[in-house]
Amino acid sequence: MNLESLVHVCLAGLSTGMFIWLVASGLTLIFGVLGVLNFAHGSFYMLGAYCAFTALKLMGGNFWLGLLVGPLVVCAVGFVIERFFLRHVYGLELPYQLLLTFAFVLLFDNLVKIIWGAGSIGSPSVPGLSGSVNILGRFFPVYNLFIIVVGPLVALGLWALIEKTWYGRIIRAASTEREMAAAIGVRVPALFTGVFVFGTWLGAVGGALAVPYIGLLTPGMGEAIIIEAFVVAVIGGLGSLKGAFLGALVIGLLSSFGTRFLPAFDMFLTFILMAAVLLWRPQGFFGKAV
Amino acid sequence: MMLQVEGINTYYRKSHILQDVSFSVEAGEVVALLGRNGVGKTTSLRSVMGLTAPRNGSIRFQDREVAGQAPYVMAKAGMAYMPDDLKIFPDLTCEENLEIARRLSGRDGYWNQGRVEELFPVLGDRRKQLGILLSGGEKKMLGMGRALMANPDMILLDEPSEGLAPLVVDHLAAVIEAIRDKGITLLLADQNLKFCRRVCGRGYILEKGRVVHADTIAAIWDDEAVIKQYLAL
Amino acid sequence: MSREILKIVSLNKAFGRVQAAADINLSLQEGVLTSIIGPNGAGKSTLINILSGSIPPDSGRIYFLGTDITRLPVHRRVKLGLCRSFQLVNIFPELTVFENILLPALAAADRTRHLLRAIRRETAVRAQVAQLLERIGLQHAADTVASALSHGDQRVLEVGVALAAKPKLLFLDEPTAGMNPVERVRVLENIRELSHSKQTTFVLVEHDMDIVFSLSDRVIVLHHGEVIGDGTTDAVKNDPRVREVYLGQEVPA
Amino acid sequence: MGNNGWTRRRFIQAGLLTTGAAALGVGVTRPTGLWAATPKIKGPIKVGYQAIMSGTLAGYGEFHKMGVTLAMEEINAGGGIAGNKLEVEFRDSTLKAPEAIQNARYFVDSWGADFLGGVDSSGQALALAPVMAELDRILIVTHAATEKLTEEQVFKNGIKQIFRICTPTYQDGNAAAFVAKDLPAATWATISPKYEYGYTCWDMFKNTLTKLKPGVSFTAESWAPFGTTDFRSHINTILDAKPEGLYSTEWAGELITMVRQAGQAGLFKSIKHVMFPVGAAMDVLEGLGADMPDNVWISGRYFFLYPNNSTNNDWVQRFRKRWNHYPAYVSETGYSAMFALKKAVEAAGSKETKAVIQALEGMTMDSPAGQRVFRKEDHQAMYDVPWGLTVASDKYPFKIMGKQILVPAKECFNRPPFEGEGTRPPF
Amino acid sequence: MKRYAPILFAGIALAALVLIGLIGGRFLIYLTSRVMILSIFAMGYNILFGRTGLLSFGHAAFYAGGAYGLGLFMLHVLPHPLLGIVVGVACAALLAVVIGFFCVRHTEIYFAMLTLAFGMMVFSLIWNLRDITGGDDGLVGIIRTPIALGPLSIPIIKPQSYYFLILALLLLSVFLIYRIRHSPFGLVLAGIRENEKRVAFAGVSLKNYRLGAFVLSGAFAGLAGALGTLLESSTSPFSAHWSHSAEPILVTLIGGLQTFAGPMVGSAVFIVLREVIERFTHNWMLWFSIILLVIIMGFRGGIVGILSGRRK
Repeated sequence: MNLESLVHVCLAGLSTGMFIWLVASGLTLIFGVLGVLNFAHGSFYMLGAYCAFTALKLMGGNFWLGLLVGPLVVCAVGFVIERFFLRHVYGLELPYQLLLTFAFVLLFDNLVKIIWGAGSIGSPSVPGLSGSVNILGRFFPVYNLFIIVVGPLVALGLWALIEKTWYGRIIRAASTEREMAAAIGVRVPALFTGVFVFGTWLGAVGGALAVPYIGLLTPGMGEAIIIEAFVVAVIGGLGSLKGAFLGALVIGLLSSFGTRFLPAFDMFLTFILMAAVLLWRPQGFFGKAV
Repeated sequence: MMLQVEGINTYYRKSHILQDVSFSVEAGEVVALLGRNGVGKTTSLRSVMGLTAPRNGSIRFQDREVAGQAPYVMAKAGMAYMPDDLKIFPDLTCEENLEIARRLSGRDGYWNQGRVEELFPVLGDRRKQLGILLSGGEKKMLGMGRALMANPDMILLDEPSEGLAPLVVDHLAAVIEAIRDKGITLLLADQNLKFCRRVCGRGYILEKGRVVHADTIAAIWDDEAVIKQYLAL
Repeated sequence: MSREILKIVSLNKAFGRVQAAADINLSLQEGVLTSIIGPNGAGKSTLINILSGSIPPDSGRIYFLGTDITRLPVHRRVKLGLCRSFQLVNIFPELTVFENILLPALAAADRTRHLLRAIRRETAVRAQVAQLLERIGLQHAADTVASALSHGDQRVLEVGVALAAKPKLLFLDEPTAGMNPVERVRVLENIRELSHSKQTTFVLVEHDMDIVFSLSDRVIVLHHGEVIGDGTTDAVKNDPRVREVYLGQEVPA
Repeated sequence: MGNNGWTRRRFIQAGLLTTGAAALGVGVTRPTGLWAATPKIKGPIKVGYQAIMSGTLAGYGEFHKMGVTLAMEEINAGGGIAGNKLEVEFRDSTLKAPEAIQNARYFVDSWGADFLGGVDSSGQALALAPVMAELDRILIVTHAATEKLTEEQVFKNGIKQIFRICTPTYQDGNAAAFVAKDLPAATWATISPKYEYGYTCWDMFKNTLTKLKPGVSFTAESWAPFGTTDFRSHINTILDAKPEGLYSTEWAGELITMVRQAGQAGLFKSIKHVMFPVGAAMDVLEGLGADMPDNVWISGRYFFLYPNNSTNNDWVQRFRKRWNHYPAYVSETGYSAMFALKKAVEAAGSKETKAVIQALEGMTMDSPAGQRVFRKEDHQAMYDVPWGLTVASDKYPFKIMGKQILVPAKECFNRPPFEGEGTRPPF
Repeated sequence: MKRYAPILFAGIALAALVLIGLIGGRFLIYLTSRVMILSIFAMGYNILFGRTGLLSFGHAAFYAGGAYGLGLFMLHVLPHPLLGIVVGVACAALLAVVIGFFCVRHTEIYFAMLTLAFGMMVFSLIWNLRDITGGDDGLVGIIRTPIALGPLSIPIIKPQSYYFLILALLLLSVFLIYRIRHSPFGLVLAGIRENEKRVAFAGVSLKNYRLGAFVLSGAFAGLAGALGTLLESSTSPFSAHWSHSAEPILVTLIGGLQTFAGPMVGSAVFIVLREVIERFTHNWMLWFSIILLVIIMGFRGGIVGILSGRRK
């Protein structure tokens, strides 16, 4: 093993982790505030990718414009789901919520196939971020460096939003004492819709950003990521953004180093980690004690 | 008339909790809803606040029909509510708990951080403490303070005296008088008739979801038959 | 002097900066009806939670009939004969009243491990349950789903569920709150009777001073996690410290 | 509001009950078709075709469909099979064996299929074999590549109802070794799928290359689980080992992702000899476009520019005209499977399973991929697919095969009885 | 009259099942076999889910435990289906003891996530222990040899005769689960669902009884897995995948969560519905998801709940 390998495995792990973080952040936010474990979050990721792709095609191939517009379309989908479906199951038990969001997974997987076709679609390159840079004699894509920067920025932004702003304070209040927040004047249903749509947006942006990284769009691309995002959200502590960020880093680096240095590495290790964390600290790294 | 409730019926899931409940509160009055646990006192307050909408009947607040309005509408219209379990926001500091109520209500007036801390000095000491770390007594004061911060026209208090040592109940009575003197109307649900006698003018007795008796508190206090039959004393 | 049923040695518990139990040393005697009083937050609930096994103490020891139970889980304590009721209604809402009592009764009779035996055939236990239902006055509601009972009846059932485990020592947390006078008298009669027959030793947590002073043989006053008063009802009523922090002028001396 | 909610819910309930009842009614009253199969050719020839139509590989189902549909249209336009119309019904196989088995049983027992085709997953093909024996219908496998299907199920276990029209793992493993032996690379490494297909091909490649060129060594293996979207760590493993050659049986979307990420990491600059046994698949070539590096060895189960004869070129034209696509390899195998059935049924003069098996065994047929012969022993179709080096072309918006090497199937496909050293290439 | 309705329905259902076995076409027999196997899986699962109130996301692991237990036993030890089933059930139960030991420490979402993690570990193990499990190809060629009982030999190679073995085991399962439900043990499980704190204060060890429910439901999952493997003559790692764990949940909610017949009715509806949808359209997922949405938004008591007039 040499230094260049170590650095590159590290970089690979960081970029993987930041991707999972982008998806897990929305999942965690929605769980933390609304208390809903949203299976369909992977679908938002997939829809984000496809919508950004279409927006890009319609608007002359500008990646950034696609990134801007695509996820907004997905937000409309998120709005409809929250407003007309999820809202009616908040009071119900966990299985009903899971089943409802699971139904949307099936629905969107199939809709994507109908709208965009069953085959995979190659991704466009990103102007300005398409090359690779030489780091210690080995090449690393600029785009991945960009993601490694974007991830922490998103984390910082979310932290500032929750901890430092007026809306953050309302969100913190409403996430713990829903009724009392309503009784002091918070429009809780509207707030929840807003948070859900925002979480949807985060997932969709994750998807839009993932396309140049994975290199193609496929129907069903959300299913692999949702399990990883679940794992990250769980080991970080369900509902804790700080924990999800750390969890994503751990999972990213674990899979990167595991793949490189433990030939038998598999998701087996990931799930052992998840089980161990649950047994040792069910509240995860940063979750509140249960 | 500050609040007029007429013939409301409220359900929780399939149970018919409130059956044709009517009561009214004049501006500046302190009125008590009396009765044992589970007779519908809390649900009455929740119905007024909009947390559990009545299926029918009328609720008029400052001469506006408000039955079925969302709680946030009630809050902005000048109604404040302190639940029996207080529901202090655990992730917010004492100060933030107060401030958020003031800002959300959008109402200015006599009550502000300083005046509330004057009334409950302990809240000043705990200003930066997270809600989750407060003791039971501190939470109760914060709950009252938070209701005041909205500068409401009327406050609904659920079980204000519950769990307080007899000594502290004395203090609470004084606080409620002070609040009333600042022009706020109060409706409280309580089981402690002794306490109610000190602060309330009138009272309604509930039993099995119905109002079974209404009179001045003084009259109720003297009516042993009513107390024996309906009140847990 | 009767047998010592529970012994608490330098028990401590803190939640953050709040000291909920501060070096508590107590000894409870069999058959002595004891009440614990004190303002909210004095540590009454914490003490019951620690003694019944819901939360572990930070330090200290608890002995039940001479056995160290400090680290025993809840169900093992119940098996030894130490049980409790709850302040809020804490029953099985979707089971019938009969089943609510049957479950702890079966557990007390060690019959719950039977996988394939029909519950109909547990005649001995069923007879006991019917007896208990009659005793607490709920025999008419045996087949009613518990959540459909009135609040007062649910409170009565709550006490019945606790009694069904046939405890030697039973903590009752505000047993009569929310009951109407008829129910209240029935439950208090039961408590008094069982206590006198020495089947069960009761420890009450109560706010209602009338009940406390009419029923108790011994009263313990807690404040900020400390025992500040302990003795017969009269002794406690006249304790200046107790009057200062808790009773005020409310209770005539 | 409360009232509205009630009526709406009632409305939905009523609606679902009606639809459900109607749907069930149709399901029950449809003929089960147990008696549909008759010894003589009568009525339409029915083929039940299953392929993956959901999830990340759903594109392959579409490719299958295009080829099969085109064949059906052409056969029916040309008078059908021995005068009978060809009917095809498609079903989603997913990747789960029980689904494939239910599909097969539906096709035969309920819909009345005379023949079956399709199947992408090796595991499904293996699980289907005994079912085909029980149902006694011919299944022509058009994509699943495991050699166990033909060697064990057909040859050893004697399940004669299975035929395979596509190339098996030999083409991906053994044939690659024949090409690799002439390359100036003495050390090889692999990034391959972490499942049987990947393991098998790499083993074949290693064994055959070692025999052909003693002294080569294999320095690194990195196995990527199904659904991998991030190959960067695998690529680092390979770069650290510094092999002269890279062999990878990644396929479909995962190959696209891997090639992209390998290109970004500069892998193709440091490793000169790269072989992708399924790199000539159209979805990969089109998906990568200019991102597919030049001078990489690719092959597949069919490549649309080989053989360069009129049969193939005309077919590609017709296919383009019909679908506005270049034919993927499963489009060709699906298409040819229909024509194989046509030829066999017409030769047998019957659609009875036993007779058609006899007709198929040893049958030679012309197909877009060239001449195919169904080997009698294991029912494997023998035909040649070239290996070639990628090169850009003015005519196509993707890379095609430039320099081509043909390793004849006869030389690299294992031979019966499939056991012992002598049965494995080089013979 | 209303009291006898369930008995009447059960009688009709049993008669229908026997009739299908006697005169049904091969596909109908196969499909009904699958319905019965899924019923066993779901009914066993419901001991944990409906009765005890624990949502497991890893029950496919026990299905696979039964499947691979039977498969390996039949392939390598003794080709005796009945013994194979016993071995499969034992494997599943053993696996459930080990996994359950860890999982029953938590409840609700933590329990669900823990079972998901262990289930996926089993999936991963099956996928990777190629030499034993055949990797992703799975175990194939598990033939339904005749059941040898002393001098008696019962052939089950024909789908029809195997159908009656499944039916017999389904009836046995229904009987056992019914008895468990109405036993003191079953009452404790219901108590755990309703109020686990109270159960502890009745002197019952929560962990032990949760584990008991877990192992029982795991054993039934193993029975389903063993029967499924014999039906398909093969098994694959997907039998342990989390998406397979979702099936009994789906089926139970469709049929009715806290009803006895719910899982069976749900299984029939699930399999028949999917088969029917597939005959109309290749977009079965779309239509199935729409039906699911309708059930969740409007039919929450499940089919049995609606039929028996209970609403949630």
